[in-house]
Amino acid sequence: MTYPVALAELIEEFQAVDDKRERLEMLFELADEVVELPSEEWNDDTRVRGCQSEAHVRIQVAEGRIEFLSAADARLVQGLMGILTLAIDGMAPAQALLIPPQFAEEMGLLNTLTPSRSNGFRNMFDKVMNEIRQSTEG
Amino acid sequence: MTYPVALAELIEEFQAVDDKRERLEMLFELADEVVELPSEEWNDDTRVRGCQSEAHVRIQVAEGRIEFLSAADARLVQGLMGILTLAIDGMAPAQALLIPPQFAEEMGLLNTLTPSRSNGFRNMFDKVMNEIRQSTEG
Amino acid sequence: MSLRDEFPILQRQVNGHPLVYLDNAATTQKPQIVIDAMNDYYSQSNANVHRAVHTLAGEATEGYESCRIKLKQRFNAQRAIITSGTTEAINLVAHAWGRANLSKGDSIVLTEMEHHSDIVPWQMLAEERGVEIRYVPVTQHFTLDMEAFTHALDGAALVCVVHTSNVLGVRNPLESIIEQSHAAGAKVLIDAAQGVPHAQIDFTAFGADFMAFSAHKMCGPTGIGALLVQPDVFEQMEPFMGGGDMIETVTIEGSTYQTNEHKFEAGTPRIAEAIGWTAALDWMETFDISAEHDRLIKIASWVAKSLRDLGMNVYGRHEDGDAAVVSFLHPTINSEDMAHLLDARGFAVRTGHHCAQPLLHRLGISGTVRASFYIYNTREEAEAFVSEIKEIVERFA
Amino acid sequence: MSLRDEFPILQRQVNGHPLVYLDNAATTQKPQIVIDAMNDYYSQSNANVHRAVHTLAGEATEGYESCRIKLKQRFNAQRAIITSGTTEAINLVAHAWGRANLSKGDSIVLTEMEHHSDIVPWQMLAEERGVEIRYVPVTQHFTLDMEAFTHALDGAALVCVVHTSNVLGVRNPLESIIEQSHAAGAKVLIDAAQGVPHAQIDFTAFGADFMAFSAHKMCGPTGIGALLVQPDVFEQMEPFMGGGDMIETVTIEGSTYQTNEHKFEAGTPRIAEAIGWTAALDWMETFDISAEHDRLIKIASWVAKSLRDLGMNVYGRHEDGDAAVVSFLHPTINSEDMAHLLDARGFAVRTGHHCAQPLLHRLGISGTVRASFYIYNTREEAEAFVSEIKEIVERFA
Ligand SMILES: Cc1ncc(COP(=O)(O)O)c(C=O)c1O
Ligand SMILES: Cc1ncc(COP(=O)(O)O)c(C=O)c1O
Repeated sequence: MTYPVALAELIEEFQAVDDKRERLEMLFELADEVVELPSEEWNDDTRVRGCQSEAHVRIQVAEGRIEFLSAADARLVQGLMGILTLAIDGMAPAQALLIPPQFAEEMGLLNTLTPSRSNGFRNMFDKVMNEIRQSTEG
Repeated sequence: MTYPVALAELIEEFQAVDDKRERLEMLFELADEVVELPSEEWNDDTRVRGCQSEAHVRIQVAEGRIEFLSAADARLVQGLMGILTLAIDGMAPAQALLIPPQFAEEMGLLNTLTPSRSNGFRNMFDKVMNEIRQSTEG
Repeated sequence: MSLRDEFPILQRQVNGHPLVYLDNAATTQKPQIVIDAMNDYYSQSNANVHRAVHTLAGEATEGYESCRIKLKQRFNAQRAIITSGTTEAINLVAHAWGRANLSKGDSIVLTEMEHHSDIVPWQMLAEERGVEIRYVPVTQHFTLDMEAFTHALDGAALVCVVHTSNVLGVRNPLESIIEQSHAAGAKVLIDAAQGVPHAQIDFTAFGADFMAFSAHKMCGPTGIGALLVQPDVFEQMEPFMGGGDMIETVTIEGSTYQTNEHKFEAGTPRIAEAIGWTAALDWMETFDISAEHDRLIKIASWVAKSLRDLGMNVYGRHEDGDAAVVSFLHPTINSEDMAHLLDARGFAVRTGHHCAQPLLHRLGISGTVRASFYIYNTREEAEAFVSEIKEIVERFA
Repeated sequence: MSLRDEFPILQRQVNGHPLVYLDNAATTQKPQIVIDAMNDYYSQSNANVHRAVHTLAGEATEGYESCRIKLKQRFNAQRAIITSGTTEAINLVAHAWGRANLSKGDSIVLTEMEHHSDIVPWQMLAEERGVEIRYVPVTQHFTLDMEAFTHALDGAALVCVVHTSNVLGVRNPLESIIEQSHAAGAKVLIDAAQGVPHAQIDFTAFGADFMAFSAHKMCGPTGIGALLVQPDVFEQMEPFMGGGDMIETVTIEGSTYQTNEHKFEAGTPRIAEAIGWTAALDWMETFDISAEHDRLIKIASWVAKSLRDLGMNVYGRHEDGDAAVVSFLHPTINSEDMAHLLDARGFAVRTGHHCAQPLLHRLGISGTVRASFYIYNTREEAEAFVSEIKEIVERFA
């Protein structure tokens, strides 16, 4: 299994950095990549469970391409969403479904983050992948 | 506070012995000193609480002298009763009440014995002293 | 390094003699690796778990939750609730499942072979809710009366049975008990406190609904144990104790609860203990538990025969599959005296009712002397034990 | 050797920086002497307690029971039940005393300042038994509304109140609460989880009926805590969990119970933990806790002021007698981001609702960042903490 180019590059960049503060700053910057989910859509359907603070995601597929909308309270979570945006936004669903969930670990992010945060990330990833799967089935 | 002569001698004898097996054998021999409480009198009134096995004691005072009757399942407990018999049987109540409870510790018996056993011994000692006290008040 | 060398306490002298620890059914000893794991936690990673961001809290949470993952793996279970031990695990079932699912008219099947921890919680529930308790008798062969069991099962809602008796070492015919109980529509709780230390049980294949056990009887620390639960029954459980992280939200109007195991783990959990237990579970995979079990039951069976030859009454049958527990009484030497004489020579055995008074009542006795063997015990220790008893009998009978 | 040197974890680096541990309200660190005590137990004396004759069991029993003796001495209490922590202690009161003494028509007074562990058990009891719960509000000065308290007391059977808030650090006016409650005929339970680490309380003079606390918040191990009970109220308590040594006799007809604390300590107890806690309690007598407390509240009050100067909202008043807990929020920096940035430089703080959702609801927020100080924290650490926050604010606000 291989990563999409954007993601592969990010993984390398993160791996090159040892300092947690630096990695956090890189992550915060990636928050800018997020395609914002409007606050009217922050509801139970879009909520990611297991996060310490509010986090919402929604997938829509238009013309065979994924649109990934997301929003969160914490900049750190927005950063994680930014990574996922870079990875899957605009991609074909079938291709996105091939992305292995381990990339956050490979980026050293699951060491930076705590288990509860990592679970939150894993829940977000699973929710996104589930919605993509449903969209291809529906 | 000083111990009655018989008890003081016993304390010395036990203190001279290091080996637990030997001390147990000495204790077992002291079981012979017990003035047996008849089994008809093994009841809740005479029972010593907190012992692993059955143990019963009764005090009667005749002509100003203590008579100490006792009985137990375990030879070890009988031995403890034997020591108490040597210490108080035939003694005047007022004098018996002066005996400090620490003698079993000084004999090295509370090291030989376990806390539950020591509690049992302490309960026996307290029960006996209580009955002596009551007999002098009654 | 031999397995014995891994246990620091086994190097100890007791009353001037090398310790021969034969009180394993009460609690087992801990290898250095388990002691070290807790040490390391307290020296390096101590923090409160869950809902925290800092590094230590992350390490502590990972350590705590890895115990759950390990339990699920080893026992092939989908739900593993961490408790303070077997006793709390069974009380948890009585409260969280029993009070939510049983009421007047229902009945629970227990056996006379149960430990108090699998009797008293049910008696309390019975008294509170008017539930009926039926006791399966023990035969003179030290086994459950299976005809009576079948009879007792009629209309029962729950069957609670000990995997292996802590007094007799007898392993019950659990496969048949579980199958019959389920056929009759009853749930099954297994008290595996003495089973789990001697066998690797596949909880899902085994098929029981609940299984309770303690870490301290399998080389783990005190203060921790587990309840395994099948997923469908898990959904039928209401919260037991309240507070701490078992909630989703708390308002003054009321609270909502977590939906996973945390729902039943109120308050700061047993973090160091979970880390120690994980080390013990890992360590137990370094040897073949079933081979050890075979070796031990052979030793126990030889000890039982030797003691009978010395005139003892021995309670148990010591067949393959049973645990290496030898309960005995001498016709004239008081059991407490016996235990003290043994202790004087370094042998640790237990006396008394072993928290199984109904069983002893059935056997017509009030206590036994019990020698129980575990993986670090050797044939030589068993031989020394039998000779010591021989000497005691010759001298004190 | 300085006090800090006694704590191995304080020598640790986190993310390349020396650890500055400011999560003490969640759990405290352990001095080497406490770790060693548990080590020694497992390496030299490990055995199950009570009803046993052999030497190790004697040592283990003495170790376990010495914890109770120590608790009774330190807190001048006549009854000390050993539990798994504050949460279990409060649940024990709800079950053992609450269910036996409260019923429909009775009411319990709680406060909005309570930890979930002192809310949820009562909500469960209320739901089961139709008992009413009244909540005393918290004022904008972060204190209990004492007028509302007096009002709520009317006809109440039980008052449950936190000694010191784990979010605000505010110590409640307990003397007046206890006096008024008793005058109104209500029993009083004090949740002293945050009180006991900072003060030596004389339970008998204090006059509360129940007091609950945890070892892990006062340099002791995880998995253990205590409930102190006045003797008259102790007699009103029915058993909670069943099994193990809490019984006097068990027959298939029913059971009778012990009359001392063992009645509430079902199953193999927390032996190693009790030994570790005893060591911690002994160790706490090597310094002047009230002087330490004064030093810490001065630090906290300085931190609170400095954070306000940096534009933070700070929740609490930090007066003498309060605990050294500083809860704060930045107007724009998310608290989780703040905690991660702090962790990157070695500072351990906690974020979230701190298991006190009703209090946060009253404050109109959903969480805070909380820095909590303990005996090994220094003025220098506090200064480094404030500078780090300053840098974060400058860079990320
Ligand atoms: C005020 C208060 N009460 C109760 C508790 C619960 O203590 P534990 O989790 O040790 O049971 C805590 C600890 O978080 C607390 O701060
Ligand atoms: C068969 C059985 N059940 C239950 C228990 C209770 O275990 P714990 O005391 O660890 O809760 C024991 C241990 O004595 C046991 O042997």
